[in-house]
Amino acid sequence: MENLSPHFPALIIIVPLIAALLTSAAGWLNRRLCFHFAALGLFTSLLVSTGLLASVLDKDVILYRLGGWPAPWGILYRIDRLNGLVLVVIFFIAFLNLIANKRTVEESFPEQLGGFYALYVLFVTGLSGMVATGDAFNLYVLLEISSLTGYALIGIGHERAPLAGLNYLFMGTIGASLYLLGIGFLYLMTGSLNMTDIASLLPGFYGSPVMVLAFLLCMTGLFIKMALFPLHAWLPNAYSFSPSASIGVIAPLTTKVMIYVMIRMTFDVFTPDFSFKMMHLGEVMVWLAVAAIIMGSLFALAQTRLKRMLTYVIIAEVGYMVGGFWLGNRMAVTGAVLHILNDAVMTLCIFLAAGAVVYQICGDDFEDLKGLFRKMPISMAAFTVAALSLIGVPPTCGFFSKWYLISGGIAAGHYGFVVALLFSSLVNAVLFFRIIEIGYFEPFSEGEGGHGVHHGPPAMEIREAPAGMLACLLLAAVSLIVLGIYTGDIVTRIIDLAIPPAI
Amino acid sequence: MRIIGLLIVIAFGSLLRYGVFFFPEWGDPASPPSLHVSPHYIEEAIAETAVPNLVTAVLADYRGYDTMFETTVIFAAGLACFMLLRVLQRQVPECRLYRHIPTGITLRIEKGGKLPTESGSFERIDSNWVPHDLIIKSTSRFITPFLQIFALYVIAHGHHSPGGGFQGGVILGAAVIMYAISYDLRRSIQRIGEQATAVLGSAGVLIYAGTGALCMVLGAAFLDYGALAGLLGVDPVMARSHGMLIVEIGVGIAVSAVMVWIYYNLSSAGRHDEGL
Amino acid sequence: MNILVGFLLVIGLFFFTGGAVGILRMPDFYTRLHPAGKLDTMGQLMAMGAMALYVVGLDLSLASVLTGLKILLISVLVFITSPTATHAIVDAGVRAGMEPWTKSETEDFRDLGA
Amino acid sequence: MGVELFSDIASKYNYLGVVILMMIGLYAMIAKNNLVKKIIGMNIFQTAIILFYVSTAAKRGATIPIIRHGHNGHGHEVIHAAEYINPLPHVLMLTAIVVSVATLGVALALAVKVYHQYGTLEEDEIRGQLRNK
Repeated sequence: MENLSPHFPALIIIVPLIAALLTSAAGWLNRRLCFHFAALGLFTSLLVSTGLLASVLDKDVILYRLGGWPAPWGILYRIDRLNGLVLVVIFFIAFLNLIANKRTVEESFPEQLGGFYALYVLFVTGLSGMVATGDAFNLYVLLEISSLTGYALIGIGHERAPLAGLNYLFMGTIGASLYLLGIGFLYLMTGSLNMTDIASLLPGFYGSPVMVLAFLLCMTGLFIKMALFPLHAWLPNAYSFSPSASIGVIAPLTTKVMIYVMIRMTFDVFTPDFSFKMMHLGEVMVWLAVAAIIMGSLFALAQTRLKRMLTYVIIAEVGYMVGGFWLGNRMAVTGAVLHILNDAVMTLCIFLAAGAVVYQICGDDFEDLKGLFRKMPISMAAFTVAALSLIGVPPTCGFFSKWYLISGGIAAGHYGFVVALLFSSLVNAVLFFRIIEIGYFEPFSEGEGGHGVHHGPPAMEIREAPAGMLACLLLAAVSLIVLGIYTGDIVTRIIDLAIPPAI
Repeated sequence: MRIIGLLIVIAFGSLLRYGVFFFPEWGDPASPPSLHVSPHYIEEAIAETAVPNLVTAVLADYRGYDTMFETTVIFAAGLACFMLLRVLQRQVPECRLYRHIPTGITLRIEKGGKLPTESGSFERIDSNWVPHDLIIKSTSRFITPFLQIFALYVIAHGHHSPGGGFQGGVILGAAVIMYAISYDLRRSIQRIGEQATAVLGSAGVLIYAGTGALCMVLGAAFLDYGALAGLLGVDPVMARSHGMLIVEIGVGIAVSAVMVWIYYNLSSAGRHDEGL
Repeated sequence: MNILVGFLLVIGLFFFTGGAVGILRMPDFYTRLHPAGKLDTMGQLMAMGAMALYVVGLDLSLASVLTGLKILLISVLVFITSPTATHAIVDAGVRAGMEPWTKSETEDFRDLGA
Repeated sequence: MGVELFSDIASKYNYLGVVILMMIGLYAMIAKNNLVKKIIGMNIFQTAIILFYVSTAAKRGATIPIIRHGHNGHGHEVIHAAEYINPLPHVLMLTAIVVSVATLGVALALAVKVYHQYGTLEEDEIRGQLRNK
């Protein structure tokens, strides 16, 4: 362990990569090993990333030269406090969701276990690599790994999943290509691909329209990938038709990692000076975010199916983070970063709960949820905790990030954003109390086939989700409250130090 | 949709056109990409890695980490096609078709009928008219050995001439795909099974990642082939060259196997019964 | 020598252009394969010949003659594979049940249009 | 202005080609109805970006980046950066080509699945079928 610790930044990516390869091979040779390889790989990475976060708290920034080459020539990994934190969250969520969905995966893909787990772990590898890398082009390659595996994980679902997956692929490819083109513009002007190196060369090009274009292209690409409001059209279908096991990792992580990448690009590549002061984009972006929040909430109100409603909640949440970030004052940026963390765990918890419900009753229409509190008390309790957190009720972590965002909005004098946030909290309250009310007060619909389309198990057989799923769900719910309690520590010890002093 | 599309495209195009005004001239030796990072590669690569093909040197060494994930992307695509398309539930077809090779007559055997054994005189076919195409078969029989030799040459000679693992791997995969096209898919799968392609695909990437991890175990950074000097018995610069050869071989294996795997799944929509 | 090389390149490009136009203008699948198969083969022969001549013309030595021969070998390969590939595609088209185009059909079509 | 524009076009026509290719690809992706045509548009778009990168590598008076006479490890003569074109964009684009091939594979796999599900690849027909359900 001692002599490996300098290699931690590489290990967090290499371990899951090798685990994915072994998983895939095991799918052909000994199928029982697949899950163990995948779980072991993700768990090791979770431990390593925790160790990395601990050491980065002392050392500020850890640099790792891949291939032993110095910065502008080779590829550099750059771990600071911020992405150390994001890495821990990624592996925590991926590991938890993997354990929770062991049984659903085994039932849906009995013959293709190796393939599914390998795609899953590769997806996580791509995301974590994007977060850790310090090279703009390497980020593109890893982005494509996580996107390709993501398209596949979504496309294997039922009903309209292949079509939704194909549309996601079109949008995702446009997004990734625009990002690549933006990097190409940067390369053409600076001749470098290393993020820090570009940032140090950039002041010479502050006036150049090519830089502005590069910035716009990169950002548009990332906005497509993170489903910011006018570019969100691919998300609801893609997310609501995919299998629970894949959505449990895709929904919490994809959009948040993209937002982190946006933060990384603006801070480390384009420098805060350029992105905030010279681009005059802040106002536009915040208004876009406001639109995202309001439209996401309104669309969510119109849905009658649980998973589909949640996808629109995600769109609104993306608006929170983008808006908070582009407000550009310290408070709001802190809120945005904190919300990446919180929202990832909240989304995990709520999708795990939804997954448990769907697994047990084979449907997610609001009609099907009647009387569920009596049948599945623990899952629904966890669901309620996640819902409270999404609404922003104090002991849970959702409250704190929202509080930072709102005070940031007030400090910036941007009341539109504040109003949008409050409106969205209100809508979330309506949404979730409606579900809780259906689940708690309405009697269970006993008529078998009363909902003819779903051939779920008869009413009496519905009971609590399997133990593994339940344990993970509870862990996620508890971590929501724990995150809420330790918010102060996270902000003062990590986030405050991670945001550049220019803001 | 058309008009909206046209508007978006025109806006996008004119934005880019505007940006082009401020680009450095094409082919300008004084433009930033030619001055900032690349001179180091051009001037030092041969001293540092002993590989005269600079593209290979940068690909497999300076930016070898990118290339590892590039191979992983291909592997992920193979996995994705497999997961999306493969139909593993075997259904027994309504009827089976056989061809009596000496006469060329097609036999149709309904469910329950006695099936002939596949041998020199009977072969199973999928649709009721699979041509016995002399032209394609003889051409592919003529070309395949050249293709395979050429593929190995391209993989192995990537240090000194254009080429490398990806190109060679694709050519090698194409040889197998050509075999599948000129005969049929089932015969190709008998020679190189699905399991073999899948396992070889992951093994190829594993060779790459394993080489990197070995360097790490030996105390250097990940993918720092210089650390292999002791194992290979050469000086660190030469070790880099040899390390690149090892990973190129891994890339070649992975790419060729995955190309064949993707072809198997795509051409038969995952049922693995019908060739072209 | 350079004039010859340029002349061959231009002729090659002419064939390529003809091929591209033919693919766009021909009425159906089978007739489209005709320019695609033939003109591209001819065009690449011209282009490869030009390149081989150029290499040999740079300096007349054994190495450059070998390089020129290698380039011509590509032409040989294409001459073997391109007709086969076209044949295979036509074969696939016939098997997929595509009807060949006949002239009367379009006349009917024109009548309808007018 | 006219002369400036002309000299701009004359010295950067490669980038203009890239822009035109990108517009074609993007238009096909947005406006075409057939899913396979969209996939082709996607490929054109990606190819345009590859062309863009590769043309950043060009250098007047330079040759391909393979060092001559360098077989025994250390070059005999001093190597000047101006003699060889920039290898880096070629490396990057090798990666991008591989990525675009992989994306194409996955896109085709999804299209095959969609075709099996709906019996058509025309988007409006698929949408019609979905609405009728």
